[in-house]
Amino acid sequence: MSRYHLEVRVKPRPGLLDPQGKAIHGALRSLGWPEVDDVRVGKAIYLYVDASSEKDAIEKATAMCRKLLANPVTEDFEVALAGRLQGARA
Amino acid sequence: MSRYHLEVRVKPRPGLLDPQGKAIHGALRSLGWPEVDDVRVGKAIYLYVDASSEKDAIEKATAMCRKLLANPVTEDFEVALAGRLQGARA
Amino acid sequence: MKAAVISFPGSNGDYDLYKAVQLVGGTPTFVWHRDKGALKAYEAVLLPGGFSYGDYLRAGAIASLSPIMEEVVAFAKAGGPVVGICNGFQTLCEAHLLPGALIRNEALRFASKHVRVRVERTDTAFTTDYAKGQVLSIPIAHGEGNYEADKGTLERLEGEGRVVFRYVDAAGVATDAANPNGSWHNIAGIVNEAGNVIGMMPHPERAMETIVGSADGRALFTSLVGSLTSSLAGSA
Amino acid sequence: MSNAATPTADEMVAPRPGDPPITAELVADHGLSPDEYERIQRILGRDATLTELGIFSAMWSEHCGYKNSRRLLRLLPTEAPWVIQGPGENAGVIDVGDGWALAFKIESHNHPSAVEPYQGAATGVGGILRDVFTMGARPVAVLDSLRFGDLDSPRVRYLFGGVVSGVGDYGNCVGIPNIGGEVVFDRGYEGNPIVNAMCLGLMKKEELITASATGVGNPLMAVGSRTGRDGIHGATFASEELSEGSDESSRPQVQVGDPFTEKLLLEASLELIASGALEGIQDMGAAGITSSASEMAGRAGNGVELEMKQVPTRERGMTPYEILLSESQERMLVVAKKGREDQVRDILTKWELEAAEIGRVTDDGRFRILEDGAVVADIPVLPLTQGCPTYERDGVESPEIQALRATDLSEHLIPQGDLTKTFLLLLGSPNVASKRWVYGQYDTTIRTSTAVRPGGDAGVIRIRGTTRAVAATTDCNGRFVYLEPRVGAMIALAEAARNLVCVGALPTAITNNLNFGNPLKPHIYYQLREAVLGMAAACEAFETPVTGGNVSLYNETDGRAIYPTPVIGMVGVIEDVSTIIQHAFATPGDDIVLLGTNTAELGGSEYLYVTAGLVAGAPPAVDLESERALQQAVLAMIRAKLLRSAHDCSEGGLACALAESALGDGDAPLGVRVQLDDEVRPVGVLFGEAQGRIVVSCDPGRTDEVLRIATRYEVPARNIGKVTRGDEGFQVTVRDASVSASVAALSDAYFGALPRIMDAPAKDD
Ligand SMILES: Nc1ncnc2c1ncn2[C@@H]1O[C@H](COP(=O)(O)OP(=O)(O)O)[C@@H](O)[C@H]1O
Ligand SMILES: [Mg+2]
Repeated sequence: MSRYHLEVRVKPRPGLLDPQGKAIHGALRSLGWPEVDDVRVGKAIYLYVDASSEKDAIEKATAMCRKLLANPVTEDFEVALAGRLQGARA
Repeated sequence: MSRYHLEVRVKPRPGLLDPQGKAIHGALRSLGWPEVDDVRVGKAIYLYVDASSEKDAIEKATAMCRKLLANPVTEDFEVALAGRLQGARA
Repeated sequence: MKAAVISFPGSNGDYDLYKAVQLVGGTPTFVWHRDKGALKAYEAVLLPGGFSYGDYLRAGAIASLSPIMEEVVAFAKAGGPVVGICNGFQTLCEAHLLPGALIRNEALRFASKHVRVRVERTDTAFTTDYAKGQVLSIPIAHGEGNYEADKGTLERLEGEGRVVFRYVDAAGVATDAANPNGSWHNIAGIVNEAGNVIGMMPHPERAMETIVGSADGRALFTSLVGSLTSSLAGSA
Repeated sequence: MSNAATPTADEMVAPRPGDPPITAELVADHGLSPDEYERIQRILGRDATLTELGIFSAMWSEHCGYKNSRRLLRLLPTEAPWVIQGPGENAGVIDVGDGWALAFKIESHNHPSAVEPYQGAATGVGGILRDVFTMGARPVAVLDSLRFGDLDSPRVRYLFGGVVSGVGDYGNCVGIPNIGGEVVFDRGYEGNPIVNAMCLGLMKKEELITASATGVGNPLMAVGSRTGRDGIHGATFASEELSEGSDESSRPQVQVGDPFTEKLLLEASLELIASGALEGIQDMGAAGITSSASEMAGRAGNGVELEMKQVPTRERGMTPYEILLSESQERMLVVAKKGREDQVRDILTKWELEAAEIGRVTDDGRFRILEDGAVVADIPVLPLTQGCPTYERDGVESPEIQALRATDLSEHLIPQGDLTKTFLLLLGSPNVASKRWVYGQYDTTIRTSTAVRPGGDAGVIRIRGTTRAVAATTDCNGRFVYLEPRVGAMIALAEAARNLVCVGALPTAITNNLNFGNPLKPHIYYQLREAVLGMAAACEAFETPVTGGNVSLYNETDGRAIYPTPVIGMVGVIEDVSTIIQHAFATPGDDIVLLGTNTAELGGSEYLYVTAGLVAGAPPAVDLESERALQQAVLAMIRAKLLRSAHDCSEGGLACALAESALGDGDAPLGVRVQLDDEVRPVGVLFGEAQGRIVVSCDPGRTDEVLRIATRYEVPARNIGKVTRGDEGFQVTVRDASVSASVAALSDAYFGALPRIMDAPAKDD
């Protein structure tokens, strides 16, 4: 068994109202970024899981999403091994 | 100018209590996943931005994080071009 | 009426619900979410407002997977009356006893005030003591009461007349200004297909006595008591 | 340290490997003076270890040790037959009749809120709730008293918005209604917001429990959240001035609140107290385990011994220093009765909380800390908890403020342009305007006992099963205190008392929060002393003893102090809930009666701030005896059920008070027709903030009786006009000058002001 660091992203389904995304979009535009076209806000959930393999870890996390982490009525999800994103950091 | 799809992740700073993560951790364990070691919850913000280059897009998003999207006192952030994560999807 | 008031960790409206049942002559009992085989003895099941599990992740999500919810589902499937108020409504949606979801209020702020809601139906077990079209003053207090569902579900709800309460203005009109949270079609409360499970965001249990500002919620509880009595009489 | 007293050999307590030597710098970094450190050396008979230095620095901070305020606080009256618990416990307790007791207390979270407004305010509410439920009382209401800079700054809007959602989210989640508070905007608070939260809790008298570690051998248990590295040194931090760049360095000191855990702790604590398995219980607030354990030991005259390895931590490798000083939220320390540990554990398990036995009560009067059995700190309890040096300083009034007070304001009595325009400007100024934008985010109806919600003069909570209710308000006009501290403090009490009597409550007791600048500066110390003296005098006059409070000093940025702001949290008792009235006019045709006297005083008024940007002049005169008479007269009228409404005149003066009564909660506004013939300049009559005035309304058939009662109490009173229908408009005339506007214009100014500012899209100005 090893410890895997997974990342789950939960995102409002396309077409569904995203009040938070809308508000942030408005705020960014009035702060001087008219080039922002659209904003959607979801969740990033980081899981530290003991599993026998990468595949096993991802399967487990997927099951957790189906059961709890995402609401199929309003949200889509993705699961992956966590890695540093390419790009800038704080 | 092209349209870039960016992804920002905002995560509670290490050492700070993450009550959401704690509650989700507890729920996952009692739902039959004792192998979950820890859970942290952040935000995933998806931005669609017009920019002259990838670099320009990322710089803009980084500035947005500094100004609005992340709270430097409690959160760290990462910015990247959005790509599909490797792994399972809903 | 023997009513089970379910308490989840973080429920805080359970006490008010308990008092409301007592005020209309019913017999309430607190049932802890871990209690097993607890619901058999009751005629009605009430899910209170509050912040079950802090409403962390999504309002009502963790509570919907609590041990007691399997029994609530069975109770509802067997036709027993189930009332979910505020967090209880959110929990019923998460448990798929009611369709749709309650997302963040459009203004992104917690909304606490007395609102007006119009009674759309009086033929449910929960509304017989109201008049159709009656406008009630009832408090809301929620951050996630914005009712959303996919288009098909929404059309079905309206088509089947399953919207029980709607936010309206003083004149009884469902305007945008009277909508406190952005809910689709000003929806404040709905029932399931069978009509025995109701979910609503406003708090009738907080509108039981004029000293606290309104007694307009009382009829919801008297309706429930009345319909249980008449259905007992019917089956006898 | 070079000037150390010769250490007596005490091999038992050795520095931990890696601890830095105690140097003058390290001592200074801990906020202790060289003299204070010498005193510590004398107490220990040797040098302190780092762990011990941390413990002393926390306990001898202003926050825990009241170095600069204790001697002044002794001047406050604290006794009355109805006081069950005065200052010194987690919260004060008074008898409110029919076997019920009310626990209440106010507390500040100014510095944390300046750094992180949402979490700072949220954890402030969390702390004050714990102070109340650890007395055995169930929290039934919260109030919040807030001060910010002017709203034209984006930073201020950010702080204000964050604080309000922090206060709201926390209280809403735990399920405690908010019943009132205040919000003030003035450049005097730029950079140093004030966030004070007050909580009221009810209990049966016999349910009272105190925080003391009695019973040698009894186990101490840590309950609730795990201990993390957050907020370490918060207590010292709360007592230091903020300076440029403190945003950076204070980052790790932010604590995150978990209201869900708090709700579980609340239920578990009340169940534990009811079970009888506890000797004592205390919140781990400022200075965490250190203050809770040592104070509980101190109150019982006992000692405690704690093993750091037993404390559940959130992170690995925490040192005793970190564990002892952590201010992680939602933790409690309980002293269980020996043999009943399992019962305690069962109750906590039911509420899904952790409990760990971390030590025991000893008989040697020492505060002893072990790490894996090795003693890392060993301090006599009483010198630690009560031996904090206290200082009485020289206070001298600043000449600038003297000059400011002497400012001649007579030119401001001449209206600048149209009176009605000025009136609407004033009614829509953020200080006068409706705070619905604020309390609309607070649950006010949960627990179904709120008889008067925010928006009026005072909040009211009924006591189920009785005809009684308790009322509460927070008040302080910092401008008045700034201009003349003693008078300003008396006004704060007078206003609080007026607010209570306006709903029909008898003022009964107060808690207070002294928010001041750096007391080492003579002009600040002067403000502090004068304010305390004013408070003491008014408490005596109104028979409202002080049962507790909180001191927040060093509220300064770059050497500039806030206005001295002694916030008064006053509670009152209503014997018959059927007599409760509110501030809104009820029926067209009712008479409007003014109690009290209009004057030409404009010092420190909102009118002056809005029209001239000035904070100057002498605050309005206050006469404690006539205030007392006014309170008694209004109570007599309300008890005789003669009144339909009552509302006191405060910010914005008589004109704004009349408008507020006309508008009510905005649902069904009424009009007003008032005619005044005072021989005082109209600006003074309309907008002056003369004290001792209350506007009441009554059925015309009752007016004579109302006036007779006023005469009996020697309160000036006269019928000044009528309540009219909303469509008849608002008109107030003073001799030949008048303000007149439609009710819609009033409503837009009053209710629209804050939403217009706060809901506008963010702009980078
Ligand atoms: N921060 C707040 N939280 C809750 N209620 C508030 C707050 N600020 C103001 N209010 C409500 O608005 C009312 C009016 O406020 P204020 O003008 O300060 O009243 P007063 O002058 O009577 O003290 C208060 O009595 C209170 O009920
Ligand atoms: Mg008032």
